[in-house]
Amino acid sequence: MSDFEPRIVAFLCSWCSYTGADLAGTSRKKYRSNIIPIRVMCSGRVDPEWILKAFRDGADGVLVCGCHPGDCHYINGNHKTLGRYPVVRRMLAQFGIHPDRYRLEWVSAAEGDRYAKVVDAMIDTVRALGPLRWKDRLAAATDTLADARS
Amino acid sequence: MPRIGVFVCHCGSNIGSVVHVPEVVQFASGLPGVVHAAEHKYMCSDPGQEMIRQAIREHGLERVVVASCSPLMHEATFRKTCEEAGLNGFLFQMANIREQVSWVTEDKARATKKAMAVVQAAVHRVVGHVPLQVGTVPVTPATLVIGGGVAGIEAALQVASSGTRVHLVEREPSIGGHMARFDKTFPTLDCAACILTPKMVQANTHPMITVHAWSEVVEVSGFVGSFKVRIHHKATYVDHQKCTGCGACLQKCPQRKIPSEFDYGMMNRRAIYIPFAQAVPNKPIIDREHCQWFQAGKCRICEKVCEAKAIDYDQDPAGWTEEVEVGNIIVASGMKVMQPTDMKHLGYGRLPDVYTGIEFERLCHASGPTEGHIVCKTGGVVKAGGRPPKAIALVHCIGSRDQQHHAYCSRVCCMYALKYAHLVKEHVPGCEVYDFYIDMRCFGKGYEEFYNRLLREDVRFVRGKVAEVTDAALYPGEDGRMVVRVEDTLVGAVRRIPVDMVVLCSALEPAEGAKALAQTLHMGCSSDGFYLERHPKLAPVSTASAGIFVAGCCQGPKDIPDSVAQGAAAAAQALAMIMKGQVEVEPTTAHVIDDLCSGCQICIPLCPYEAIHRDEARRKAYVEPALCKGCGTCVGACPSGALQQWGFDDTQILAELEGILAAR
Amino acid sequence: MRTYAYFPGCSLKATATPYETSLLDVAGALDVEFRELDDWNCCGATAYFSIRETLSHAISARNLAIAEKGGLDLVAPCSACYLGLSKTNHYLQEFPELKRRVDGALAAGGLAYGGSVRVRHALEVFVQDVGIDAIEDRVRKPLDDLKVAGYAGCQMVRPYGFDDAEVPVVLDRLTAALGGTPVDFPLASRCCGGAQVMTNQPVALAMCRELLACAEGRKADVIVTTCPLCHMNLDLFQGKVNAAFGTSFHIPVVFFTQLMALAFGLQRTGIDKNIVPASPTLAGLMAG
Amino acid sequence: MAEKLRLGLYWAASCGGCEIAVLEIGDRILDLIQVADIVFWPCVMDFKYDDVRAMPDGHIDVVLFNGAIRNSENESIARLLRQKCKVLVAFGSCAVEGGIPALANLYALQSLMARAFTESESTVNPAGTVPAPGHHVPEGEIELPVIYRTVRRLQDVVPVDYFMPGCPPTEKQIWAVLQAIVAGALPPVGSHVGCGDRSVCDECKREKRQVRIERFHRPHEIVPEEGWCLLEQGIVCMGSATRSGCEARCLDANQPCRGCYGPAGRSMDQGAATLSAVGSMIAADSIEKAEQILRDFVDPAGTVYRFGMSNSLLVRRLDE
Repeated sequence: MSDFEPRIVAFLCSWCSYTGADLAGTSRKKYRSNIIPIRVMCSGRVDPEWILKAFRDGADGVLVCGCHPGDCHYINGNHKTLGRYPVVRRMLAQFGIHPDRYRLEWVSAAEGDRYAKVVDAMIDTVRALGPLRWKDRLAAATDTLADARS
Repeated sequence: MPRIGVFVCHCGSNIGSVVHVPEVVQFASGLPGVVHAAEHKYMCSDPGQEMIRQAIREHGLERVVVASCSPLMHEATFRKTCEEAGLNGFLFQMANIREQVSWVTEDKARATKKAMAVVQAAVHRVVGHVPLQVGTVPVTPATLVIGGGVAGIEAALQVASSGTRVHLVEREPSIGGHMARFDKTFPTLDCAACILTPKMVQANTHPMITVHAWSEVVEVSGFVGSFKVRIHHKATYVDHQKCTGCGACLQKCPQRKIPSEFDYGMMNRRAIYIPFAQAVPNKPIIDREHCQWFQAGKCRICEKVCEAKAIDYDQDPAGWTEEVEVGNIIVASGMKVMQPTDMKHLGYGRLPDVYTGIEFERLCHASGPTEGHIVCKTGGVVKAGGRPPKAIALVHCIGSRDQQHHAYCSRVCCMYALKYAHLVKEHVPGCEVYDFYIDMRCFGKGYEEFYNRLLREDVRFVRGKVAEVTDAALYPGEDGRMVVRVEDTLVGAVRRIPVDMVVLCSALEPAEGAKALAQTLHMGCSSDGFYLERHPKLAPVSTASAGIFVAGCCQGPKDIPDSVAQGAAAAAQALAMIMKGQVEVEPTTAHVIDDLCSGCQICIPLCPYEAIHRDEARRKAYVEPALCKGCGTCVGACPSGALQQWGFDDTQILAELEGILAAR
Repeated sequence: MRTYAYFPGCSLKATATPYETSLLDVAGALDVEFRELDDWNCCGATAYFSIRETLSHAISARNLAIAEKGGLDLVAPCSACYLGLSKTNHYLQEFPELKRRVDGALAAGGLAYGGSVRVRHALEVFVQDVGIDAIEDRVRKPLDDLKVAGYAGCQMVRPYGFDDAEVPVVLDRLTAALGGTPVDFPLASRCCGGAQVMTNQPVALAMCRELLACAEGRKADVIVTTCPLCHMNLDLFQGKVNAAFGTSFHIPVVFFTQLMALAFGLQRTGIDKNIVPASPTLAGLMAG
Repeated sequence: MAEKLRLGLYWAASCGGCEIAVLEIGDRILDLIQVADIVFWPCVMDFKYDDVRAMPDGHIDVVLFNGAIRNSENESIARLLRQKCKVLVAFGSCAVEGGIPALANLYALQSLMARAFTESESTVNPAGTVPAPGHHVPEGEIELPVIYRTVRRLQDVVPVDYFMPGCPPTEKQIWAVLQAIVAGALPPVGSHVGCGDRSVCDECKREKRQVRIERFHRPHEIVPEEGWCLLEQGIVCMGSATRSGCEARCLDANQPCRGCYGPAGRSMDQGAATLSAVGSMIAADSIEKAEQILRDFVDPAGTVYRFGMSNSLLVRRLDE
């Protein structure tokens, strides 16, 4: 499994975390390339549907980053994000998806270094968990008439 | 499928040396909908932009993707490029392959692969883009300045000098801030009061400036161009319209022993008081907690002696609130000096004659507790006539450059320590001055020269971080004194240096209530709690919140010249907006799809701006575009997808997600 | 009856036997039971941790693993033991790689440690669990006029301690409860020199000298300590300090449990086993 | 007189409630058979599969198919009926979105079998006998359908023309849809019928006070205040994320909406939509606080996919 390259989708709030991720770039912090960001204005915009969709359609991990609680550009948009987080994680576990495949991290605009570390740690975690391959495995766990006849 | 053009930038070698751009261009040209793909050395340059404009015209492009730097950098640039070629700027999407690809990825092949995924995501997303119109709102020609320190005063004066209305709000009874407490200023050693007092008076008497002292901003609503600000005026119990500032009441008040906030408790004030002689406004207030009339129901002496009949015990103790409307806001709320009480090894609060830098400032000040004489305490009390110290320790970096406290440098301590060294040498003949430093940081104009001057003034500079200030004497000469234990890193030995007074140059921290104010203003703080500027180099006094500017120490520790410069810079930005008369607002607001909304009202309490309300007749939610700031939190929460956000529609984000997951 | 697992450590079975006797007597008087840990081993002391990391944590973890079976808080009266056990507890939580190695070592001995043991100092248990009021109630012979320098030492308060690391106050509160007078002792958490007394004696003696000078300067009748090593350095080597520096200190040094035993009016205080004889005030209390 | 309409009704993996719901139309069934022949309804009348097999393709005008696809028999009859009918209606929550049977997707088939046939408290089965697809008995070979590991929707095995959700659909809606069928007034193929386009909140009479949720309760734990939104009282109600059409009957009975009509509006996943709304409403400013409040929200997957597991984005549990 050592050559497994996880595919991670990151939803970053524009004001803190996307800016922090940009700062990681400006400061030339190196992190691994397995993560592709999607910019939203606030982590509160991140709909849990997107997270499930990402897992179903091939993501091995989903990272959501927002401003630290109290620092939200929109006052408390991230409070809504953190309110959804624990229950979504618990539900993922019920579906057999390791909750660590979905992480919520606070990254401020000043924390480029932290963003790089968060990303690398996330990649390590997901790499250790192995590929999710949801669609393939779902297809494999779905019986059809042909299976029944054979 | 709309006709899409993709433009990939090399950014000199910034992208091109890591990401194999031609490969990305080739990949992009094979994506569905892409009818044209091209590269350029510098896409943001005039020729680069011209290339895009031409391609839009020649290929009839209906959507544009530019893969280059961060959208936070050049989204506006390329939107404009599109507009110039007749394409709505929102039919454009930016793929960030610099900050989040080439600069952060070591391996070139991986970087190229990631760049392709990012481009693919943008191409998928842009298909679903719809034209949007940037709106404009008029700007109310008035500015709110929060904080009446030197930065705020400067900002207020500059804005007002154009004939624009300024509301200057100060929570203390007087404007002046920390600088009003200073004796001398480094490196010129000019008298702080002599240069500040005229500015304070000028601000107070300026016809376009309303000074709201003893007041706080409690609520800010609205948005850039027209903020509605609620200013809470604390009760003064003195009618400042009638008060002539004669001072008779101050003399007669029988409550004499109230520790003065202005002098950090080292002097006393009365229950009716002005904080210091040059205070502006120079009108007293009554401290209800300590006033005999309020506490014991007798006295009313101040009322008797007031010829102007200005004393008003019947003022509402809750104070009163007024609302003003302004077009923009300058935050100059300053800092506070760290109290080193939890650094017990340094003896602050435990041993006598250990002071913070700002307390020592008052000790040097002619109107301070010792009338400007640098003397030890007498019977535990700071007062004139005490014994002069034979040796003083100036200890740098208390809480600054210290992982246990603040990682940052407080920027002013080296210089004010040098100033103190000079003042001690000047005021206390024969007194030894030990200056314990880690590094001397004398970066400003004339600062290094000042340091050189002090090197010749017989100050003992010891390079080392002080381990302990103790009263445990061990050797002769230590009895009854304090001993500074330090590793002298230049000598390479641990030293015990007996002194009689210790000045802890403690860190500058975000002001009390800085966080709450940030929340009131909906602006961000960096991890150390100072307000976050929009760009550390190129937008140092703007913030992420349109129409809100920062100046002075609330943005980070700085000295007087820098604070004044920022105050003036913020004023220039505020004025530019007011002179133009209008500002643009992003159209990426939330909106309700009427047919899908059931009026479940889950969204309504989620909006911090109260932009959503329920249309009772139609039993549906309605988003007021002028109030919506476009966070999309309500959209994320809407359980039926009836709320959507322009520019961040579910379909657009999901297309972007599909683009990412389709890659490889 | 409060019950704890008890880790005596080597010193209490050898050089500091009066500490153990007084500790157990005082515990009895306060209705506290210390159940000695079955088959315990040396905590590794301080130095071993810097030399063989895995091994030192493994032997320390062995004690914790044994204690975990009993499910009780583990009380260590010696500050070095307290520090060593606490350190292992923290390190195993913080460093998964170390924990993996230590787990391997424990498994080889048929043991496992889940990380649930709370390591407590004996002083902490008396003052926090039993409580100052209960201690005060048990006093039969108040330590009237006895001026006590409360010397917490470094290992009990840093970095995992329960008292302020720079200005410890618990010993002073205990002294006051016993009827004595705590003196201002600014060096309360300064190092005594520790094991340097064996390897680099001049350094250790200089450090002891500072402590003794400070106590004498503050007119203390007695220094009270929480650690066998501090006790040994200040008591046993007091003469050597005098010889080395030409001083003439004669300050008795006692364990806090000995002071408690004295104030409780218990028979065995063990103070007579000290090298430095009791000062007049202390001797008076012992006689009375 | 034009030829009478030919109707078929079938139940796959379901409880039978949908059949009863059809009978709820009462006497009006007599009006129905004036204009329609029921050519296949095994629950009510004696039909054989071979009767259907003998019909020409497209013979039946409309089939109301209820129940999820749980085993090979369900699937093969779904395929057969698809072939023999012109219009196939997924009737009731199980056919539309998996329904209660699809909660089994949270478990592995072996554990379900073990629970059902050996472990359950009311079972006496010392031999550990479990059903097997083929079995030899003295009379010859008997065959049972093969039970599938994953419960699916009707539309997962055959193309479906209309979706009529509800557990069960209400009598009023059934009659309205039957009338539309008879009148030939069905909406475009692919539509949902017998339901609304908004969410249950649209029909719910309870008032909102726009408060945040401080703690959760299960319905049996508290007596909710009359007239006040149950979700705001901390009872997980899926009304806001659930398609309307039921007239909020459960809410009228002081019970929260369990979501049987499936996702509302543009939502792709009813469960995620519910969690997003509910999570946004809790009074927490830290993850710890949120965890503490959400602790009492038990069994999230089983709650928010009570009826919609097969219709969800993830469909089932897959152990890593």
